[in-house]
Amino acid sequence: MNTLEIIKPENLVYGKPRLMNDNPMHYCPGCSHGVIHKLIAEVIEEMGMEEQTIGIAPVGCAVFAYNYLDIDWQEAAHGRAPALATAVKRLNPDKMVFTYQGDGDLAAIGTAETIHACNRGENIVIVFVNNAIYGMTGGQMAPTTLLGMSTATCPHGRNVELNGYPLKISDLLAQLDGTCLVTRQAVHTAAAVKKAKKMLRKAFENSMSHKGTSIVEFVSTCASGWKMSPDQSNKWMVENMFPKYPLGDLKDI
Amino acid sequence: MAKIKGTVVVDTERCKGCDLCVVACPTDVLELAKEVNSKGYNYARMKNPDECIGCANCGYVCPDGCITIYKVKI
Amino acid sequence: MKHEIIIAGFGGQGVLSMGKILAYSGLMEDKEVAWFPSYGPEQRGGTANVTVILSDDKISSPVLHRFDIAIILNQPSLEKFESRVKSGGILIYDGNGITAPPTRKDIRIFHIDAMNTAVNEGNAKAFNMIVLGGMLKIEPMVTMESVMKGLKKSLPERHHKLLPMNEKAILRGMEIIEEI
Amino acid sequence: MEDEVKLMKGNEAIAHAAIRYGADGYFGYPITPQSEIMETLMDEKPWETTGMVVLQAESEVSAINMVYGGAACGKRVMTSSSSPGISLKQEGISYMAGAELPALIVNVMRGGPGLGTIQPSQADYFQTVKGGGHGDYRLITLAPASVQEMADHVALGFDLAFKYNNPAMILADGVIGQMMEKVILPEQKPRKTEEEIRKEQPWATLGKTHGRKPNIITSLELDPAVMEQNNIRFQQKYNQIEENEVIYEELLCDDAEYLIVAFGSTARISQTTVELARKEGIKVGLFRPITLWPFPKKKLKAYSEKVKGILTVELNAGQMVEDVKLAVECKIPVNFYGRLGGIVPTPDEVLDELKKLL
Repeated sequence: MNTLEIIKPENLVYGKPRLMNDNPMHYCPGCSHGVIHKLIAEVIEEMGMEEQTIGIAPVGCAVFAYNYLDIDWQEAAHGRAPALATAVKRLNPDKMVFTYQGDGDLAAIGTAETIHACNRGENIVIVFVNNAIYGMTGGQMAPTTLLGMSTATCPHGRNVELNGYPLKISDLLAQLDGTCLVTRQAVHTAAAVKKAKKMLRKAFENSMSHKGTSIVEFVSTCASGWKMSPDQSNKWMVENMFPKYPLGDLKDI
Repeated sequence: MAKIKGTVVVDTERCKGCDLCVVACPTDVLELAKEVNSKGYNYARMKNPDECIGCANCGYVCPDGCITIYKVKI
Repeated sequence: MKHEIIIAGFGGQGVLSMGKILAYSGLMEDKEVAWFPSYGPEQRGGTANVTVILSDDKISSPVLHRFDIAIILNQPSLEKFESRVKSGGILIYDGNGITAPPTRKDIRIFHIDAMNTAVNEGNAKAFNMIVLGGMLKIEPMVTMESVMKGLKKSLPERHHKLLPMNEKAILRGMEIIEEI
Repeated sequence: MEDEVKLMKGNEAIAHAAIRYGADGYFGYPITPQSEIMETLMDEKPWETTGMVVLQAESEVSAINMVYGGAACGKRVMTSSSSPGISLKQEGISYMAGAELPALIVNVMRGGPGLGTIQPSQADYFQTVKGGGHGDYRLITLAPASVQEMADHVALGFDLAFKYNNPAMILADGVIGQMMEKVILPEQKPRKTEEEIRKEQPWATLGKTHGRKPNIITSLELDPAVMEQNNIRFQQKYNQIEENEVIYEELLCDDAEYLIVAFGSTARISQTTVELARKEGIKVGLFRPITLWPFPKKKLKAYSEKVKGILTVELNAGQMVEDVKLAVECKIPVNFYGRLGGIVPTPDEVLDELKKLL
């Protein structure tokens, strides 16, 4: 049996989700954003919610997320996505609403919006991509940058006296009564991707059953910002990011 | 005994040659081509098509959604 | 007919609510009314004042320099507003806390011993209604019926049981006001 | 009884009018002298009657971005604040102008700069009509001068915002917000249904229905050629608004030799000044811009042929006076009188100033 004989619709195992369109993504090669976008598309598709979903895009690398998934989107000002999502969900309680935010957007400039949306228990999903660096603006320090890790604005490595500590914001959000699910996932292996998708689905289901705020943090890579190959980035992430940001559920009620 | 045979189709124009699929493949099916696509990326392709078991690991980790996987039981 | 009134005293004396009841009373008689308070961070203590205008015609400025009637409930307010009563106008004050009584000769000055009366009769909270009653005695710009209707409008439902007590206080004020 | 005459503060009138307009949401943060707006809404509990959402946000920044989110769904949403809070909201206002979103923002001005004072001021005129946030945009600006207008401008503001897909602001001050006057509230209108919104605001992000392209609400466009076209489109829209939506009021202007130009609370004060002046035989009229942007420049230019001079009265150091001068193209003397820092002038004071001009 040759290759051409296998390529038939009935033999399909896996492909680009239908909700992800053909627009070429502006992300760098190997960027974790692409996989996370796919997972969101798959979950929305599988839940049959594509006509009921409103996504809120951040400022940062994912600013153009709205160009890649064929759902309705709003583009927020930097850090304000949870405020937008709050209004969208409260005004439309039957819609499925999520924000997609990076570490700068969610854990620096938008900390207040993030914490208060979670504390109010807004019935939204917050997808949090933590790659410990600012990608869009050219690799500056993020609130989640590891100690000793060098970036454009901490070229000698993050230093506690100068920059304080990496912010484990998901741990903080797990303390809030308004959150029902806080989980930390990654997408560096096929197994990790499958597990992450399961938790993402749970998060979206929580939002529809009005259980409170669900946060899915993706510990991610930034090959360009970290100045490594995508594969090296994954290895570096396992060795350096995971000890500080261990994968697993911080809260699941 | 039934054998599983798979194959992958790479959208070579969409591919950015990040190599993550190559690393993820358990049976060493994929490689990056010497040739480049119109954007200048060395795209992924099958070097050992016969080894593919259709596990889709390459597809799962592909950030750009450019891999489609098929499989059959023979 | 138009009445331009300033009510001034300490915060917590019921200055603003006295003005509010007067404004509501005017509303009951289909008059044009404006109620413009001084507002500030202090809810109690400090000085508070409110301008109330009742008029048969449309009211232009809610901010005024001169008044037909000044109701003065503390010394700082007396100092601020005595000179701003129109010639031939009325100044009513409660002597409690007034160290230097008003001196103008071109206006009518009335004294009302409202605070002492309220306290002696065990009803300190109705102090402002006693003062209001005094003013209505001198210048009956609205009927007692309208005042009671206005009072009912301006009080939350749960306080409506206090209406008879307030009415009593207004009538008491009418008795005790005296011209100097 | 729907048309019952009520007595209430300007701030309370805004709240009641919003409910009766069929507004979908209010998002705010307390600040003096406008806190009664949210307090009244919370007390009225419109979520139990009309379904209107009322939410106290964690900051003005968050509140305006909630408004952005709601507006992007095609909903009738609003916020209110006072000067320092409005400064914080400028980010969201600029984004809404850029994304062409309709919304109503209320500014009950207080004296600045900085934390300033809580007393009345009109010092945010420049901020409101000349920019405020970044970028070339305009904010439809209404200046109510009575409690009745506070109520009426809610509907007017929403209607204009939705007509042009542009944020609109009610620019009031502590006098208008805090004073009580008679008001007749509008009749209760139903809130728009989702079907109506989908029809009237086809751009609304309410979920991508089958067959249509995704709706994307954004102010971002990295291609300068496209961004220039966007800006040109905005400017055309602004020109249309300037052409069609100017509102003003004239009092005793027909035979006037002099004009007082004032808006909001100072217009009310100046109204008494005009009455006092007329008693003294001074032929003065009051011209009150109700829309501060679009500014009634054509009408004022026409007056420059008829009157000898203009006195602009404001609670600031001279802001609208610049627009008056531009409007009359310096053909007649334009003078200014203002008080600062929360001091409100009395009609007599303005009369003295007027007499200096004669």
